[in-house]
Amino acid sequence: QSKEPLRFGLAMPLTGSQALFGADQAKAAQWAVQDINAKGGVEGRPLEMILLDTQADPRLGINAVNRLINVEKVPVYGTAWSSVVKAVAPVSNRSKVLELSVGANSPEIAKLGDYVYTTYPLADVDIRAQAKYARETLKKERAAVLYIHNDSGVEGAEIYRDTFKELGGKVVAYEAYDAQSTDFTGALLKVRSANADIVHIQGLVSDLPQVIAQMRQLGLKQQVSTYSAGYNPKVLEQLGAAAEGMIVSALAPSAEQNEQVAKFVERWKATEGRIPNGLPYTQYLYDLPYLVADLYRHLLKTGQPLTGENMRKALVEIRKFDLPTTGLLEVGADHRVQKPVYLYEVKNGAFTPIATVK
Amino acid sequence: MIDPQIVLQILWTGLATSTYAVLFAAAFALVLKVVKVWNFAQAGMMGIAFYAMYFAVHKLGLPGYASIAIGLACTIAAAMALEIYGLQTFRRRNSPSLTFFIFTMIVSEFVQYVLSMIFGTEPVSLATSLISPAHIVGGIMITERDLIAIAATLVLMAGLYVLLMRTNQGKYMLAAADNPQLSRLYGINIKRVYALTFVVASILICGGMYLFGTRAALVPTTPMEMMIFSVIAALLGGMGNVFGAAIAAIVLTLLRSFSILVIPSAWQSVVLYALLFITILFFPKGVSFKRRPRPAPATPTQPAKA
Amino acid sequence: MLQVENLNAYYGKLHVLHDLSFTIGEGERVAVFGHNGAGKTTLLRACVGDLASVSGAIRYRGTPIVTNEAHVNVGLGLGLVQQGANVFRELSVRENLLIAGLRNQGRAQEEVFGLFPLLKERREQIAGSLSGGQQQMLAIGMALMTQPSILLLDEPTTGLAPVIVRDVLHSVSEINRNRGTTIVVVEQNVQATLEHVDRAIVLKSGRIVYDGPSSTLLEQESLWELF
Amino acid sequence: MTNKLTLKGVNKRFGGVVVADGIDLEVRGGEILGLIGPNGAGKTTLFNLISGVVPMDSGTVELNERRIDGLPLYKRARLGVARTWQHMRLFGSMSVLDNLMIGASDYPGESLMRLIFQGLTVRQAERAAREQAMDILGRMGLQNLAQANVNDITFGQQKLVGLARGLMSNGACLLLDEPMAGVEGRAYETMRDIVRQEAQAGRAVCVVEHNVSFIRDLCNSAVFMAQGRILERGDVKTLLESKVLAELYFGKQGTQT
Amino acid sequence: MEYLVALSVLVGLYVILSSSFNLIIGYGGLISIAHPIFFALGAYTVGVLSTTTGVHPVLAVIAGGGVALVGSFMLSIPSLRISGDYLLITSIGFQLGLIEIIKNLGFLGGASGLGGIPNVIENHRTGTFAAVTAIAALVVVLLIRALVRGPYGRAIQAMRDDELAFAALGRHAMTMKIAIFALGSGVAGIAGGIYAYYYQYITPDQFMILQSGMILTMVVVGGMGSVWGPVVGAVLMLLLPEAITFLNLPSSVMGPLQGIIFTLLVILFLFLRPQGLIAAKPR
Ligand SMILES: Nc1ncnc2c1ncn2[C@@H]1O[C@H](COP(=O)(O)OP(=O)(O)OP(=O)(O)O)[C@@H](O)[C@H]1O
Ligand SMILES: Nc1ncnc2c1ncn2[C@@H]1O[C@H](COP(=O)(O)OP(=O)(O)OP(=O)(O)O)[C@@H](O)[C@H]1O
Ligand SMILES: [Mg+2]
Ligand SMILES: [Mg+2]
Repeated sequence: QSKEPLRFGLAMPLTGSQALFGADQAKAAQWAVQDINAKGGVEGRPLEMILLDTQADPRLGINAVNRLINVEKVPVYGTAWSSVVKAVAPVSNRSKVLELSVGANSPEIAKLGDYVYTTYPLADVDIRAQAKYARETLKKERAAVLYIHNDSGVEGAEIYRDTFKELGGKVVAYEAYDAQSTDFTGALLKVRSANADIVHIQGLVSDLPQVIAQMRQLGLKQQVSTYSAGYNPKVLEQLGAAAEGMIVSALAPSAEQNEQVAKFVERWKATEGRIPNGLPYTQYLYDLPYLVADLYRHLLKTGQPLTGENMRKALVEIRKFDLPTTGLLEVGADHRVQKPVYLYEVKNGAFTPIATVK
Repeated sequence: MIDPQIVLQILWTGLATSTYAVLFAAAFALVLKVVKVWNFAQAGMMGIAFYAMYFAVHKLGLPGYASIAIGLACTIAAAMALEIYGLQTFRRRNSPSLTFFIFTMIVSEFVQYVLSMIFGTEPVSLATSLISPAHIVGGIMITERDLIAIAATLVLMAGLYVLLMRTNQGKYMLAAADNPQLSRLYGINIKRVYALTFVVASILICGGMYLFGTRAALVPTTPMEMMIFSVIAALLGGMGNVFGAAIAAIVLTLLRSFSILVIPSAWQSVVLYALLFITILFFPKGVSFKRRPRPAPATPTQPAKA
Repeated sequence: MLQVENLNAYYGKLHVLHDLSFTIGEGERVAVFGHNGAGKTTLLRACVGDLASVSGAIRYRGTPIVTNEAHVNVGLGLGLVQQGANVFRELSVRENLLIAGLRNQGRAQEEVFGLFPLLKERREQIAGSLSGGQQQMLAIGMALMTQPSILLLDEPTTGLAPVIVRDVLHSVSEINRNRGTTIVVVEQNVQATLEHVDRAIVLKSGRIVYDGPSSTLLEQESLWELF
Repeated sequence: MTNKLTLKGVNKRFGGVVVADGIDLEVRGGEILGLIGPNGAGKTTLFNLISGVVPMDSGTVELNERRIDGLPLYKRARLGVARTWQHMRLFGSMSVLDNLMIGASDYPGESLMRLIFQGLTVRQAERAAREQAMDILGRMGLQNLAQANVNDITFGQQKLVGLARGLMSNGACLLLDEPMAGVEGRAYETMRDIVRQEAQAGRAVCVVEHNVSFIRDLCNSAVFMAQGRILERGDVKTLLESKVLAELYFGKQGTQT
Repeated sequence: MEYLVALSVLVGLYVILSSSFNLIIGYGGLISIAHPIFFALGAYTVGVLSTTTGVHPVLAVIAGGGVALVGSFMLSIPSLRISGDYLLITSIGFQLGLIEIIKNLGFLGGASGLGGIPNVIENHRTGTFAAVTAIAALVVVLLIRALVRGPYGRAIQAMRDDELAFAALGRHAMTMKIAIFALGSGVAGIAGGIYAYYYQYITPDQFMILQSGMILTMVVVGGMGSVWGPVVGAVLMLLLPEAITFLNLPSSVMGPLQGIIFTLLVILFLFLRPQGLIAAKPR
C-alpha cells in the first residue's frame, strides 16, 4: 500500500485586512490535518494540505487556485470570502476540480456551477433566522437595519429587510455606512428618529463595537441584533455593559453544546492564549479536512481514481457527513447546506443561548 | 424636518471625529511642503505609533502618558531611520520624485507585514472599553473623550502654528520648502530641518493615533486606509499648505457626517467624491487656502543643481 | 584669509578646475574673470562647499574647509551670491531678508533697504514676482544679511541697469572699506570692475592664466583675445 | 507686405502696481527696436503681454494688421510672435537639435491623428525641420553641438540656442529679452550678427537689454521705459544722450558704461 | 506548465497596464492615479455587453477600450483646463467616485461583482488567452515605443520640461496631454476587456485605488520613462510573489513573511537601481 500523501488545497487570506479571520481559520484546518494524521491518516495514507494566501483579493485567489490545480494537482480545495469564491468558480468548473466554499455566505454561491459546493450555510440561513426570531418570537414591529457598504453587508441587509417585511414587520430605517468611517452619528440619529424597536447591524467585528458604543452613548436603548460577527468575546470586552441584550447568531454549536467544541476552544486557549477570531468559522475550517478525508476514503474504498470529477461524485453520493465540531452536514442538490442557527443573547456579560432555529 | 439638535449633535461628533484626521493631514502636508516627499510611509509610522502604544498599555501595563512617550520614541526613531537610510540616499542620487513615492509606499506595506507578524491581525484598541463617560449638554451628547480629543488637537495645532510662524526653526522650514539648495547658502542645515520636520510629523501622528486608538479598534491594515483620507485633505488644502490641509480634513469629515441627512446613505461616498471633483473644477482657487498668489511664471530661476 | 591649494573640481566625469592654487588676503578685493564656461562659478561654489566632488585643500583662516558642507561654511563667515538671481521665490522680500539674517544675527534690514530703496517699496511682494533685476538686488541684499567676512559674488550685476551696477559695485567697495570684508567678485564687465578691485585672477578652461594686481591686467596682451 | 507689430494703449497692473501704462509702440520689419529702462520698468512684462503669457487689462496688439490680443499663447506664436526668455527656458532634458526642432513652424509630431494617418508627410516635415535647425546652428557655428544636451554646454552657447530656437518658426516678429546678459567673447559677436541678419530678412525685432553698447551697436531706434510708461523714443544716439535717461538710467553723473 | 501559462496571461495584461500608465505618467508627466478605473471601465463594458447581448468578443473588447477612452475625457478635459496640477486631485475623486457608483449600480452587479461572463474560448483556453494578451502587450509596447521615439515623443518631453516655453513656440500642450491621456486610458480599457473575458467575474474590489500603487510600482521599479522598464517591472512584480510562495515557509507566519520578503526585495531594487531597472535614455 502506497504511503503517498493525499493532497488538498486551502486558499485563505493570510495577510491583508481579512487576515484576522483567515489566519485563524487556516490554523484550525492545520490542526485537523495533524489530528487526522495522528490517528493514522486516511486508509493509512497521510493527508496533506497546501495552504496559499489570497489576501481576500480575487486576482490573487485565482493565482492561488491556478497553482493548486495546475502545480499541486489537487482534486479538491477549500476557500472562502465571497469574491474569491466567485472569482475562482470558473476555474474550478473548467478544470473539473471540486471547490468547497467554507465560510463565504453570499447566496449567489449556490449558483456558481457544478464544481462549486459550500459547507457553510449561506447568508439567507442565519440572517433569515434572526429576522424571524425578532419578528415572531420577540414580536418586534419596527426594525432598523444598519449595514456596512460592502458586498456582504449589502447582501445581508437585504435579506434581513425582505424577511422582516415578509413577516409583516416594518423596516423604518435602512442605512449604510462606509467601511472606512469611524463616526456613525448621522446614521444612528436617523435610526433614533425613526423610532425602531430593534436595530439589526450587519457589520464587521472591527466596526461593530464602535457602532454599538456610539449608539448607546447617543442614548439609543433599542435591542441590537447582529449575525456571527458579534459572536466574539472581544466585542463583549470592548463594550462592557453596553453589549447587554445584544442578540447574535452562530451557525455552529458552542462549547456548551458540543464537547468537541469545548476541547477545541481549550486548545486555542492553551496554544494561543485566546479565543479564535470568529469561532464558528474556525469550527467549519477545522471540519474541512475531515470532510475531505471522508471523500478520499470513499474513493479509495471504491477504488476510483482520485480526480476532481470523482471527488464531486463522492460528495453527492455520501451526502451526509458527521463532522466533529459542527455536527451533521447535509449537502443538498441545490448546492446549499441547511444547518441549525444558534441564537445567543448577551446576559450579564456572557453569550447565553436563547434559541436554536432549525 | 431636520431637527437643530440633530444638526448640532452631528456637528459636535463630526468635529471630534475629525480631530485625528486633522493631525494626520497636517503631518502629511507638512512633510510634503518641507521635504517635498509624498510620504506614504506615514501609514507605516501610524502603525508603529499605534502598536508601540498598544504594547506599552496592554503588555507592559503602563499608564497613558508613559505609553504616549514610548509610542513617540518609536515613531521618531522609525521616521529618522526612514529619512537617514532611505530618503537621504535617494536624494543623493537625484532619484525622480515618483521613486520616493513608491519607496515610501512599499515601506508602509513592509511595516504592515511586520506588525501583523508580531502583533497578529485581530483588531485591538488602546482603551479597554470603547464607552467613554458622556454628558448631555442642551440635548447634545458630549463624551469626555471628545473633549480631550478636541483640546489635544487644538494644543498640537497651536504648537505647530507657533513653531512655523514664530520660531527660527519654522523659518528654516519655510526656506527649505522653497529652495533647499539655496537655503544652505544662508547657513541652514537642510538635513537638520528635514529631521526636525519628521520629528514634528511624528508628534502629530502619534497624538492622532492615540486619539484614534482610544475610540476604535484597528488592525495593521487600517492606517493605510486612513491615510488616503489625509492625502485627499492635504491635496485639497492646497498642495502642502499645512493649515489648509487641517481645515480640509475638518470640512471633509463634516461633509461625510452631514451628507447622510440629505442623501441616501448608500450614495454618500459617491456624493462626497463627486463634490470633491466638482469643487476643484469650479473653484480651483477656492479650495487652496493659500496666503498669497503664486508668482507669475515670467522670471523663473535657473534650476539649481547640487 | 582663504588659501586654495591644488583645487580640482568635477561634474561627474567632466574635469572643470585643474590644480588651482592661490591665496586671498584679509580685506582684499579680488576679481575673477574668464570666458563663459571657464569655471568661475565652479570655483566660487567649491570655495563655499556647494559642490560634491572636489579635491585639494581650501583653508579659511587656517581651518581646512574643503570637506565642510555649505551651511557650515556660511556659519564660519563665507557668503555667496549665486549666479542667476537665486531667491526664495514663494516668500516675500521681507521674509527672504529675515531668513538670510537668522543664522548670523545679521544686520538690520534697513541697511539693505538703504542700498536698494526699490526693495523697501516691495517689502511684502513675493520674491518670485519681482523683475529680474529686482531679484538680483534681493539676492545681494540677502548675502549682506549674513554678515560675511568674505563675500563671493557671482556676476552680481547681470541684468541690472547701469545706475544700479555702479551702485552695487560701489557699495561692495564700501562694505570692504567699512567692515574689512574680503571681496571676491566674478564679472563679465572687466573695465567697470577693475576700478573697484585690487587684484584680478583670470581663468581659462579651468586653469589660472593670470593672477596679479588689477592695474597691470590690461597690459597683458596675450589675454586680450579672452575679452 | 512688410511685417509690422503694433501696440495701442496697452495697460496692465498687478494689484496696485502699474506695469504697463498706455503703451503705444510700432515695430516694422527690418527694424531693430531697443527697449531700455531701469529694473522693474515693465520690459519683460511687455513681452509677456505681447506674446500672451500674461493677459492684459486693456489695449490692442496687432501683428500685420491682425489683432492678436485675446488669443492664447500658442496661437500668437503660430501667427508669428517669436520670443526668447530672460532665463532661457531651454528644454533641459533634450539635445540642442531637439530643442530647435520643437520650434519648427510645421512641427510634425503634435497631432496623434496626423502621425497615424499621414505618416509620409510627417517624415518629410521632420526632415525639413532637421535641415532648418542644422542650418541655423551652422550660422551660429554650433553644428558640432547639435547632439549635445543643452545642460552640458556653456552659458553663452545656451543663450545662442535660446535664440536659435526662437528663429525656427520664421515668425514675423522677434522679441529678445536680455539676449546678452552674461554673454561675452565670440558668442557676443555671433549673437549680434545673427540678430542683424534676421532683421535684414524682414523681421520686426525688439530687444530688451541693459548692455548699452549692444543697443548702440545694433539698434536703429529705441524707447526708454520706466514704471510702465514710455518716457522717450527716438534714434539710439539721441535717446542715449537724453537727460531723462541720464538721470533715471545711468545715474546722475550721466556717464555711460 | 498550465500554471505558468495562466500567469503569463496576467503578466501580459499588466504589461499593457503598466506600459500605458508609463505613457501617461512617465512620458506625459500627467500625474494621475485613476488608471485602475479605466481598466474597470473596459472590464465592465465587456461584462455588460457579454452578459446581455451576443456581441462578438473582439468587438466587445474594442468597445471596452472605447468607453475607457471616452471616459478619460470626462477627467482630463476639465482638470487639464484649469491646470495640470489639479489632475492628481480630480483623479482621486474620479477613481473613488466611479468605484462607488459601480458599487451602487445593480446592473453592474453592485458590490458583489458581476459574474456569468461567458467563456468565449473552449479549447486551449489558457494558451489562447496567453497568446492574445502577449500579442496585445507587444503591440502596445511597440506602439508606445514608436510614438515616443518619434516627433511626438520629442514634443511630449519638451512639454514636460517647460510647458510655457513649449507653448510660446506655437505648440498646443492641452491637446497633446488630452490625447496621451486618452490613448493610455483606452489601452487600459482594452486590457480590462480581455481581463473580464479571461476571469469571467469582476468586482469593484479589483479596481481600487491601491491598484494604481501597484501599477505605479511596476513602472517605477522597472524604469519610468523607458519603453521596456514597465514590462520588466510588471513581470517582476507579478512573478516575484508567486515565486516566494514556493519557498517552504512555516505556515504560521507564511502570509506576513511572504509580504516581508517581497517588500524587502522591492526596496532593494529601488536602492540598487533608483532610476529603475531599465533607466530612461536621455534624448
Ligand atoms: N551642473 C553642471 N553639470 C555638468 N556640467 C556643468 C555643470 N555646471 C557647469 N558645468 C560645466 O562646467 C564648466 C564650467 O562651468 P562654470 O559654470 O563654472 O563656468 P563659468 O565660468 O561660471 O561660466 P559663465 O560665465 O557662463 O557663468 C562648463 O563647461 C559647464 O558646461
Ligand atoms: N505677477 C506679478 N505680481 C506682482 N508684480 C509683478 C508681477 N510680475 C511682475 N511684477 C512687477 O512688475 C514690474 C515689472 O516687471 P518686469 O519683469 O516687466 O521688469 P523688467 O523691466 O523686465 O525689469 P528687469 O530689467 O529687472 O528684468 C516689477 O516691478 C515687478 O515687481
Ligand atoms: Mg558662471
Ligand atoms: Mg526683465
